[in-house]
Amino acid sequence: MGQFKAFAIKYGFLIVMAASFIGFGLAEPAFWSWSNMFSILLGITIVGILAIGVTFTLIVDGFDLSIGSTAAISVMISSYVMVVLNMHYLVAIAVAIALGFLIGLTNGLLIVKAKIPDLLATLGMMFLIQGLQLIPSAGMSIGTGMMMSDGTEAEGEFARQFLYLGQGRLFGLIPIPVIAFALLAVIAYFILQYTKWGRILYAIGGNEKAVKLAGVNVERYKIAAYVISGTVASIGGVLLAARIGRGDVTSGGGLLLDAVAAALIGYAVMGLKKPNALGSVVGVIFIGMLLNGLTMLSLPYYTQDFIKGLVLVAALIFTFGLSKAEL
Amino acid sequence: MGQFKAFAIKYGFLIVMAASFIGFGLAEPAFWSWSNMFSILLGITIVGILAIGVTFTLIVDGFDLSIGSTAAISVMISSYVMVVLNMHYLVAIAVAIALGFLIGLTNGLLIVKAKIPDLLATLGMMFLIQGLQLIPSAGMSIGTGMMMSDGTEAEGEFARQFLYLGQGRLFGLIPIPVIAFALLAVIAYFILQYTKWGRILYAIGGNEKAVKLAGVNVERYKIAAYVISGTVASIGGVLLAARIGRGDVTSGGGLLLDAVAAALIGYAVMGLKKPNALGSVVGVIFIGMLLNGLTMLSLPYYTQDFIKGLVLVAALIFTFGLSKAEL
Amino acid sequence: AAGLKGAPAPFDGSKKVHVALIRQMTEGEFMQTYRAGAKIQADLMGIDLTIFGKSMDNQAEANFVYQAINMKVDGIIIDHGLSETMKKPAADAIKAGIPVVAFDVDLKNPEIPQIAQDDELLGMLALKALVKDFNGKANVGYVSIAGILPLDKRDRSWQKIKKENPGIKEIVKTGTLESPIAAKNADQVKAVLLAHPEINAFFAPYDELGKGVVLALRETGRKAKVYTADISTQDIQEMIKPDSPWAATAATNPASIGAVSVRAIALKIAKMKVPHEILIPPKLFTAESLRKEGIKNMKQLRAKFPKFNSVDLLTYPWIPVDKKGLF
Amino acid sequence: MAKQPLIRAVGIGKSFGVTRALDDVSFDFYDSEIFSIVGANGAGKSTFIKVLCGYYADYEGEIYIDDQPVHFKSPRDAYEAGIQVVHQSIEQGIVQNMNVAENLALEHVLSPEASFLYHEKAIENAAVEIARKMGIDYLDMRQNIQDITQSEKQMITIARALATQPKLLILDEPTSSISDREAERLFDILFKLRDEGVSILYISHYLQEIKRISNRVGVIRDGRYAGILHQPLEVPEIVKAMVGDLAVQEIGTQQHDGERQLLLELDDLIIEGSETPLNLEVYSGEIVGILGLIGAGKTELAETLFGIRRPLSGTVRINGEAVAFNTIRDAIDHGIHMVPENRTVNAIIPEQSIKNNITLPFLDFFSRKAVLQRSREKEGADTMIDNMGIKCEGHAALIESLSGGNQQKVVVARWLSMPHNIVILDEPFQGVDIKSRKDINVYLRESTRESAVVMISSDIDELMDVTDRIVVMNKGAILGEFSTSEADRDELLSLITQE
Ligand SMILES: Nc1ncnc2c1ncn2[C@@H]1O[C@H](COP(=O)(O)OP(=O)(O)OP(=O)(O)O)[C@@H](O)[C@H]1O
Ligand SMILES: Nc1ncnc2c1ncn2[C@@H]1O[C@H](COP(=O)(O)OP(=O)(O)OP(=O)(O)O)[C@@H](O)[C@H]1O
Ligand SMILES: [Mg+2]
Ligand SMILES: [Mg+2]
Repeated sequence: MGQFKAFAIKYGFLIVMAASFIGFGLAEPAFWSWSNMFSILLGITIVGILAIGVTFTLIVDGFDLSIGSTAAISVMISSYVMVVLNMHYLVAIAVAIALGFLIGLTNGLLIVKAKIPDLLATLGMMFLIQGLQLIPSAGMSIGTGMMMSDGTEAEGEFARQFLYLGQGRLFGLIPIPVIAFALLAVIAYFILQYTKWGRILYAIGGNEKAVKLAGVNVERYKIAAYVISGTVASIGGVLLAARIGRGDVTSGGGLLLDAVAAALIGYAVMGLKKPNALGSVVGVIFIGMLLNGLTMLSLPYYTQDFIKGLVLVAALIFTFGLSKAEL
Repeated sequence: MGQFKAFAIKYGFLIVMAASFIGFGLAEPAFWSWSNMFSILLGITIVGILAIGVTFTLIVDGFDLSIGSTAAISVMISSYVMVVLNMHYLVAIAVAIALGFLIGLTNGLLIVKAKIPDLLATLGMMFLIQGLQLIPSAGMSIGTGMMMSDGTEAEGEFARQFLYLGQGRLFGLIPIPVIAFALLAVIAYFILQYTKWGRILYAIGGNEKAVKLAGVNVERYKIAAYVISGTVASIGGVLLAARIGRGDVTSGGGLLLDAVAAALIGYAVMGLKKPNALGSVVGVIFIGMLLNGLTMLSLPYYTQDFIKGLVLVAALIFTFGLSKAEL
Repeated sequence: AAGLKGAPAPFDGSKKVHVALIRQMTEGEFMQTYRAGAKIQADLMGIDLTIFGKSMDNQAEANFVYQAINMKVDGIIIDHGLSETMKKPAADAIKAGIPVVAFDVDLKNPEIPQIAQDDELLGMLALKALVKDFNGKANVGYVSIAGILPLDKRDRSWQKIKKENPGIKEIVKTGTLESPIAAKNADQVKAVLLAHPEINAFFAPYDELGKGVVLALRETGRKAKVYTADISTQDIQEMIKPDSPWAATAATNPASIGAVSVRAIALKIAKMKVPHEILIPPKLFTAESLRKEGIKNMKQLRAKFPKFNSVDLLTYPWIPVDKKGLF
Repeated sequence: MAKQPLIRAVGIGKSFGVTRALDDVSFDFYDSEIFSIVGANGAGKSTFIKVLCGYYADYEGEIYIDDQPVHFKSPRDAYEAGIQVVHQSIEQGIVQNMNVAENLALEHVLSPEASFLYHEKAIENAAVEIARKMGIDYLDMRQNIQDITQSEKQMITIARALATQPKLLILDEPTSSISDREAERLFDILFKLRDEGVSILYISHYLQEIKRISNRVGVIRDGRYAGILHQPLEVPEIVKAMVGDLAVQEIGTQQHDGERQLLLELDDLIIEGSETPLNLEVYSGEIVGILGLIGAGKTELAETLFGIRRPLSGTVRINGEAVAFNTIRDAIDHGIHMVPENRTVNAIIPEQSIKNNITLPFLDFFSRKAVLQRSREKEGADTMIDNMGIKCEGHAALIESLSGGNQQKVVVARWLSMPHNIVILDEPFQGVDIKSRKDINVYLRESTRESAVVMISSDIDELMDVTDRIVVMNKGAILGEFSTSEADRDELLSLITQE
């Protein structure tokens, strides 16, 4: 009995996921095609990358509300460097990622040095960069041939190689962003699971003071968590820019909540009830699969959010509600 | 020295606020007009009401991510009842508020009984009702004379009295929603500051276990906090519906983050570093004033988010960074 | 101020004229170009133009009107919005003696000139091209969102076309405004394509949605023709690619609408006669015609189609027009 | 006629997953008596109390009050039945965001009968009244609770429980973080309450206390009832009932076979908040005790040696080399290890395994190029579990699932697991049972050859048990040094309490 429960908590989510996978495929065989698998993965890439980043901050018992806008400003700045400043695409990428690094560093310093609560600090940062991203282009989206405020048109354009990062495919099948996502996921999983850094990050989340008294430079680790979150978010932003081929001012919008949702669902994936890289990745794939499958079944688009929420809540009740009795 | 610092922490925010108030007025005398004061207040009403609700959940060390979508579904359902079902506006209000109550209750039960972490439970709920609100009208906005899916036109309309709630003014000057906001703020402040309930809620936030061991039915209070949050959010939604006169599907959008921002800024207002009703209200007024003033000074709209973030971060560093040294 | 030669008061230099442009949406290329047009026209006429906008926040838009009244501006342009929400603030502005013109929102007030792009016609032009290309028989994927006023108007044309052409079938309807719009819509369309291989045409009456469809087609390698509304340099570049699925788009020149809006308010301020209804006619562009004319960007497009480019409505000898040829 | 029990607990059982924490335990409680429960760490004492006070609604067995069966579903039920508890962990009794007055008068603030409106003045008055009984009315009622000391917090939780005039008052290790003087005051009050008819259930690992104040002593062993002892009570008898015959293993004294090396030397060290220079020498192979009341500045000294604080002046020498630590890591690198006081706050990583808790400071040692070598970690952890006799299901068990004493052993094991010069143990025996204490002492003695131990405590007996030398601290100054074998208990006592 207790064993069954333990099994259900540990694998319940994965079983539901497998069941939906089979269900969708039976209802609509095209669901199972390779190309659909990759299109699901491509669809979740950006959110997935952000979810990986936010996992690090969740692990140290923090939170990063600024990831969505960090990705957005990274979209804008890389577009700006290429289109308006007419510079090399590698410069664009470097500038965007450096900016993400800096944002993460600032978050970390605000939280660790100025002792501002994480939610507060990253919320402030979120507004700050949400505003900042609009300034270079005076609030306009940046596209090839964009009209600048002086009425002339911008001369630069999105480099082919840059666009390849978002739109290219390996062997004509595997989208490049998916490869980047997979790489990041593996690295994150490895760090968190197999290195002392991961161990220490989790320990900090458990009892920061005890870790400090064990001789660890806790501040540095916490800052590192935010730096990782910011940097990873900006990588997501670069890929997003490459994917849509445009510095779209609205790009950040839904990313934050979706990424957080994925990371939080991750708590339930293996019944660990704590942030973990595998969970975050599986969580984001689950959402992507669900939306893809439901769209295929022609469920009206306006019922999808509802079903997404329903499945989410059900999974949660299952995982947390079941294990409750054990406390 | 220490005394000066304590003073700065306690009143620093208010001083900055007063300074901006004076500054804006000097730069643009129209800023100081009564009608502008009320237009600032009117602008922040809905967000302010939501911020009051979320303050209750923050106090019990919880979080309610679903307030924005609760307000949104309340907009939709009250419009639906009036326009599509052609029922009395009081019924519409009652249904909307009852729904908000129910959502809050469900959140509370998920968190307290199923032991789902607050962020997780309310995020799920957020998606759920974000989807749910679209279903009655098949994803369409609900307006007087709207075309229904069977090709006929809806017969009901927004009652004049209902619209008065959002658009009317007392003595031709004080907007009705502002009065509602003020009322709710006073009630919340009173409850939190002067009643036993307030103490208990704060105590739960401080040490749930201790309060439980002191014989308090902690579960009931925590559920109550979410019920208050949901109900208050739905009141906000009703006023929003009355204000825009239409069941607009996009209405919930920015409410969540703005309300949370206000409540978090509230931590700093009196240097309390904890959620409090007065702080939330002042926080929301501060944001409103800032945006109003900046617009008057013709700062481009796209720089406003940036400045908002900058001031927020500065205020935070001031409050938290200063007091750090004292620990 | 120097004043304009031969201009009526106050444009004769007797007073610096201050106009508020109050917007519902601030993002997307259409909105940006509209803004650029309005700004240039205002500059040319020595008008001080303050732009108010908070993306898709209807009640904020209403608040901005009151703020503009408090600032005692000389005229107000209301750009999009919900008529239910905006008609009272607009009426209040008129009551306060401030003239108002409206673009794409019906403020139901005889004193407010209504500028509109003919959305029904816009949809109709694109659809007529679709019907012609497919000889009245096509399986159409419809990508749109209900509840957005211009899209609802374009939807009327779609309903009409379906009724008139039994060979035109709506296979499925999707669409989302979640950002990043193009990427999110691409995800949906890819799922739809797998489930409904019979689709051979898409109607996406908003170019941001259309970009999502084109992205999906490119990423899946599927063939179908896409019909949209609106045009921009990026759209053009997408359309003129060899094998581009993007067949045709119907558009007006947003810059010239912006300019017309400013001219209209200026005439109202000068107490001159302005017709109550000002309709901006759209024009259809097919990929074929663009390629044939060798058009690569908006600049060339404007040069090639002067009728499309400059709408010579509300022009007077004393009103300077853009020399750089933006409208 | 025999006296009727006030409360009877019959056949109480409770499991946590596979752990059977309590099994068929029955005790009767009479009015006007102090009944103590003793048992080794993890015996189930706290669990028994939590059943009795309604914290665990889900248990086996029956509870009768005045012969009426009751089943408590929440602390509220027990509270209303007249059962009051001071729990083992102070953190469970203190509400962080309330001030001193509110914490003292918590019941007044929270009870359903409390007036709907919150009267700050009335609460403060009530709080002063409550504080007066315990003699802590010198506290500033409006002070932030975070700003008072651990012992004052403990006094507050006790005062609060006393104030409600319960039928049954339960105290779970109330003296583990208060001074002797405060303990005396507590006992006086307990005696007074007992004479007024209250039934008192008392739990402590200080067997001297038990012997002094109890009317009867109940024993729990491995979750089972193991008898009741009556007066006259003797400590050896209690120990025997608790843990069986303690292996007559001599802890032994200092090994003099090697050459004594001067490991640590304090030379006119002045610590923040004090003006008195401190001088101290610690040699290899010895266990030095630092004795002093709470507030004597012992923890400050330890924290200075461990690189948490910086001294104002003076020199610290390790192996003859002057050192100045900027970080804790510096101290560790110089072979200084420290077991901090208050393990829950300062040492334990909940939700992590025993293994992870032990290896935490030495992950560099257990990894190669940052990649953890788990098998080596496991080996290391297993060795320490063995050496220290930690009662657990293996190194993978979560530390939270251990009893308090065993958690403490894990924390001690953490710092003994690696070679060091000096290990400082700050109040290492809070809540540790006599057997575990002995286990730890034996292990300390065995492992102290090249290295040395500095043990900080406010309990004379603890230090007398194991140390070679006792250094007395009072108000930040070192008042004297005694060889343990020659030390006189009364002299020590008078030194530490001297004003
Ligand atoms: N929440 C829990 N989950 C799992 N096991 C628990 C839990 N609480 C207690 N236990 C186990 O129950 C047993 C009894 O623990 P309890 O805390 O009652 O011991 P105790 O006698 O109070 O010990 P100590 O003197 O160390 O405080 C121990 O084996 C402990 O590991
Ligand atoms: N010499 C002193 N005079 C007055 N207050 C002191 C002195 N030393 C320490 N204190 C204060 O007493 C409190 C307890 O100090 P600390 O924890 O160092 O005492 P301790 O001797 O280690 O006692 P214990 O560890 O037994 O609690 C702290 O608030 C500390 O600032
Ligand atoms: Mg115990
Ligand atoms: Mg101490």
